[in-house]
Amino acid sequence: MDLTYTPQEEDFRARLREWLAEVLPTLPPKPSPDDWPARRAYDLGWQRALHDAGYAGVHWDASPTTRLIFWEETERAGAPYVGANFVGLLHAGPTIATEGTPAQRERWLPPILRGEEVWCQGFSEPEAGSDLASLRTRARRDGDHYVVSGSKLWTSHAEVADWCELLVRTDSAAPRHRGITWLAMPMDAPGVTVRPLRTLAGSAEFAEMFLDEVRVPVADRVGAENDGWRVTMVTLSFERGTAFAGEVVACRRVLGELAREARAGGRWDDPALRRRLGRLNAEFRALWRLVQWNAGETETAGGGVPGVAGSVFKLRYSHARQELYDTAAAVLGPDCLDLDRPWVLDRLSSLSYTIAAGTSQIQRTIVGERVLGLPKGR
Amino acid sequence: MDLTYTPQEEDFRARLREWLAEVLPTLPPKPSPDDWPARRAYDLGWQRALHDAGYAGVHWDASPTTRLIFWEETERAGAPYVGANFVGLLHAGPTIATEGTPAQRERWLPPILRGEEVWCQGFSEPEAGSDLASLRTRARRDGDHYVVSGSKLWTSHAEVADWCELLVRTDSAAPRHRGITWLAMPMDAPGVTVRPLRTLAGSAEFAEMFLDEVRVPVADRVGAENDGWRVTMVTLSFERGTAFAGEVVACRRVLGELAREARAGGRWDDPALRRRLGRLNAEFRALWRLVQWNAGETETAGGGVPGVAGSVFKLRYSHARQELYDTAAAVLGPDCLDLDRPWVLDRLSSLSYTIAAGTSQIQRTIVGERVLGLPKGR
Amino acid sequence: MRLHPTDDQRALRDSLRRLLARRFGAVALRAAVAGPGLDRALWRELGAAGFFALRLPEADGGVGLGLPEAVLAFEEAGRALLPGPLAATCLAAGTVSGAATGETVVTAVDGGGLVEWLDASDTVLGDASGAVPLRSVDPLTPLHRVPAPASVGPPDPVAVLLTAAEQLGTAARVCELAVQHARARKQFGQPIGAFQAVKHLCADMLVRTETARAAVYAAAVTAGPADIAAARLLADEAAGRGSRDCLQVHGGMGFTWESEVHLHLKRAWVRSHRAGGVTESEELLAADLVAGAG
Amino acid sequence: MRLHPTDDQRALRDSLRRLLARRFGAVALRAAVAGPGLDRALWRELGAAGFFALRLPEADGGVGLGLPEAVLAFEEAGRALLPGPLAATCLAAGTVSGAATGETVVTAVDGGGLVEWLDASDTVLGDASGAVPLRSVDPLTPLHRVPAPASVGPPDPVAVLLTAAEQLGTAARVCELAVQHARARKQFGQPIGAFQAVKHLCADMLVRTETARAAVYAAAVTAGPADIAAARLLADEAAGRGSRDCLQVHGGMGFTWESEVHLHLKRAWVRSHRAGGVTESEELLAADLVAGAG
Repeated sequence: MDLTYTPQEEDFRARLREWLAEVLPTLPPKPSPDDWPARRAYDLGWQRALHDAGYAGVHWDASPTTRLIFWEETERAGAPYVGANFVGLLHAGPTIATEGTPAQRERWLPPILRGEEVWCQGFSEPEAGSDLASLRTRARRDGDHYVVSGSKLWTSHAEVADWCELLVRTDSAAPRHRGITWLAMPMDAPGVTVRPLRTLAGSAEFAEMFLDEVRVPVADRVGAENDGWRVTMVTLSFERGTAFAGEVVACRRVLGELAREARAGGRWDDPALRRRLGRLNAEFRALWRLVQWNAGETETAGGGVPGVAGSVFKLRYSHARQELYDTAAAVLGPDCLDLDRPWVLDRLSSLSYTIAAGTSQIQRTIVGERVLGLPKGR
Repeated sequence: MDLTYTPQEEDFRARLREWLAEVLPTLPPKPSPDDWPARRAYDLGWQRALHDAGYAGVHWDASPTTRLIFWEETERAGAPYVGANFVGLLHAGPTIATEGTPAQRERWLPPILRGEEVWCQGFSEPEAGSDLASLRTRARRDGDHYVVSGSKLWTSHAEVADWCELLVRTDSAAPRHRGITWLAMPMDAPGVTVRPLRTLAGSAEFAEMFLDEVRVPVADRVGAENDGWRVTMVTLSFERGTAFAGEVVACRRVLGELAREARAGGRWDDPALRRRLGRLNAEFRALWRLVQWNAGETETAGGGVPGVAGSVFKLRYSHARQELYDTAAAVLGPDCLDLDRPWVLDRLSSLSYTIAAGTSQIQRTIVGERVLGLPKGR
Repeated sequence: MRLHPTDDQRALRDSLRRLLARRFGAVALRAAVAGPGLDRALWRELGAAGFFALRLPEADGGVGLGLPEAVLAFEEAGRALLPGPLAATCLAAGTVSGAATGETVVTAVDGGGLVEWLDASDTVLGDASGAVPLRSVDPLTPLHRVPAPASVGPPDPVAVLLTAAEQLGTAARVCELAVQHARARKQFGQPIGAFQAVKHLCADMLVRTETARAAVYAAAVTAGPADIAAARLLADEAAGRGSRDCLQVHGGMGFTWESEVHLHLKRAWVRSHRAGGVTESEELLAADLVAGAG
Repeated sequence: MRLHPTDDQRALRDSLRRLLARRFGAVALRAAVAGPGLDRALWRELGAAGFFALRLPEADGGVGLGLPEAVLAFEEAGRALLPGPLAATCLAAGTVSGAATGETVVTAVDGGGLVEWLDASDTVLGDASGAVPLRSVDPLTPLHRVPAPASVGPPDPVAVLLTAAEQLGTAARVCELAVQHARARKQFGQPIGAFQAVKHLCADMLVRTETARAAVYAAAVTAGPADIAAARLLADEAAGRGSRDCLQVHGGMGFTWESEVHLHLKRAWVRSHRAGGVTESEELLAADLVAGAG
């Protein structure tokens, strides 16, 4: 059991911290949430800055502990979020890096790292949510192209994306997980229609995407035809272990703010509320330790259950984050009904945590079957 | 919506209350929990007293509201529990009354009502708990007898019972629910061995029962051969609606005692504990209303979901009762580790509420499928 | 003794449900979300149907019924997500002219300092001076806040009970919505309601709803403060947790702005802050346990 | 940075697990329940294995290791339901003669006024005058209560952490027991662990256990009071709720006196009252949030 960092890691942290202190004050003001082109430019600009300072590849090349330090320090310093770079940096990029041909890697990876191209994810469909493998978007071969038709849902940043990592069905006779193929689709291809999808929080982070006979070159397929499920799964849990480090740091900051707000507002005298905040302190301290644990997990499995990282963390964290913002509502009292007060919108957003990227129900089944070895139901 | 009682019901309540006030002081002292013969005598004596005063048949003949009044008043007055008469009065008796021949009714019912014979239930088996229909105790025909072998579990009052309502498998080739038969077995028959089963609460309320070639006359079969599952189900939910009335009254009394103990001990100043007690007050008030609702449910279904009574009540009540005794532990502080303090043993016993007579998991499936009409899993 | 609604009470409930389905169904609900504002024609129609005057004696032009009927009406309003200061107007029938008929819309300053639908109301009870608008979490409940609300006494128990009835309506409705979705939506080759994880969520929603129903209806009969406080706690829980579970059952589908589910959750949040909030009810019920015990 | 136990630490844990399996396995556990009393031979054997002297410097005859090793040892003790005043004796190694070697059994008066294993101990720390025996809910932990315990300061953080480690052991063990039973027990034609209702109970047990594990191990490294308080809360929850869920998974089988499950629940209850109880930890962690914030 060791919580010390190596001199190299401490050096990385010090240099990163120093650089952040220099660069952050020079950033342009944050764009309005509704100004999509400005947001794209802002997010890409930040990635470019990271790239030029030598931090672009931290997610792909560095050790988990270094990545953890990266997330921790950028969050602490209040640096911009990964934003529009999310899919490129944390999903499509690693997939291409692992499964792509040399030509594909050369074509797509540098623009992601340099902050030049935005990717979005075309996985979910109206009838394929938790059961992603039931996806129906079809692609038929026509010479050296695939012709793709169907619809996708919950595609974030679709309005400003250059590329879409797309899962399509290329063999409808094969078993569900077999006939799926991974394609890189240019978002400006004829036949692609994007419609913003407003969420219950009132924002339009997501979109629906309709595909009508969209032509995608066979050369832009990553991995073999009908092997897309495996190609995707290789990286679907990429970064699960440490990518939440920043969020946990952010939650702990919110928790401190809540306690100070409670003291200022007089509710601190209510022992029930105080103890609830104390419990949340325990909760997020533990989650932070779980992030650290997971960073060490990539090496040989030690104590505890191996492979436990992603789903265990997500189950606990989703619930903790919802409880954090419910507690915020208790601190705010009737003001929790005012969207202009802090944390109120976050409370609405936090409702998706037990659903997005695998519902808590699905996660429990994963933990039960893959970690604990319990049998599948008939 | 009407919470008034008819003049007849009020009259019943008044006469019962008057009679209880007269008779309870004349009862002998309660026997020790470990003295089985004395407990049998005590319980049968109380049933005899009820019989002689005209209250023996209240569970079989009276309206649900009258039964509710009966449970409410006997609990309020601190009358003895149904105890050893439970299976006879509330399960085997009603089954025989509904499904038995005239000769069987004449043979078995009067001794139950008069407090002369004790019945126990031989349903559960080591391998047949939640899945009762998988029971394996076999019975083969031999002339005008069945010859029964197998073992039963969780048989309460087996040590002092005269008769056992026994479910046996008479056709092992038939579908699970078909080849089951209901027999009345005399407990003194050769081949019956009873072994007390100590529970985690340290008591021996229950027993295991081993049956080795026990001969039961075919004449003592209730219902047709292989029709035992239906025979049993007819009355398995008997009294679910109102039999808990007394327990809810008891829980509300405990809650008042807890509040007074908290005031005496200084813990009342803790708002968290106080509000927890306030919530339990709401909970048991609502459960009392649910009992009243269920008493009215036997008439034509009105608002709400019909048939909702048994499982809904049991799910909520089991949880509420466990929360009641957990709250008692919070009131007691470290004294909750002392078995000689009130409520501590009750806390241990309450742990079985989410398991016995159908786990909460099974109840939720029943509510989901039979009340809400959700489909069965594959 | 029969806690179930009588035939007459069910007839009243059914006719109101029909009126609301016709006048405030799925399309009208969406339109109201898109363009907020109180539908005065609907308000008058409700007045004509006796919604606001249920408890007013017939001699005063009312319907001459009691709390049980009012509770059933408010349960329907909650189910339908009917917007407007319903409880305040209902309580003002008989004292504020035109409230009973739906001509006058009445709102009130709540003990916590919030005022619902201030701009759309004709009359406001209580001192709303200096009220500032909030950006309300519920798109169908405009809110103002009074900076320093006058200290008021305990909330009117009838207002508490009518709010509980609305919460009951939400609880029942979200249970229905969850069950409908769980039956229709297929994943992994079967309706998701066939999976125990979903089935049991739905079962727990029903248990909370039916327990709350018994508590609310009984409180309508007895009108006792402790019964009303209990009804409030149970109904608040059934509405709040029910809406969340309904959202969980709906998965991504429930997160769209077009879905009805989040509107129930947000309304349930608004209602849970009315009339002293849940803490006041918990304390009342705690005090009730030791009342008379010296 | 690697929070996992090192190879050396795992070797220490494994050897202690083997010792306890050999000397305090299922048969010995049942015998201890039937005839309570402290096994002094086992106590000395633990002493010889270094259990009580892990943290004592080698110069003082100890093993010269740290809190992490002590935490792993106490996790194993918790797993095995090892009886006796383990933490008190461990803390007394170095000050009470014979404690380190297991010759002397040391107990202590807890802040709440309870004393474990008073009659079986050679030395009692604190003022136990007037102590009266309770009928302990845990058959393997005899308890006395001191009528008016002297007001003591905050509990020793190390005692809190070692208790948390024992709770972690219980949490891990009951999760294992539940999974074993869910795999083996068949109902409705399949192992009950194939039903989501059971599977998800088990998954939640694992989540609580592994989160608590991260908190306990980290607290062993930092020894910070807030980290220790957090470890305590998480481990208490994992042990208490885990034991109950394990009981639920076992159904009737877990309710027999012969089952190991209820012994874990009862021991978890005893431990949760040690060293100030959970409220003290919650308050410490609440204060920590505003510390230094003025």
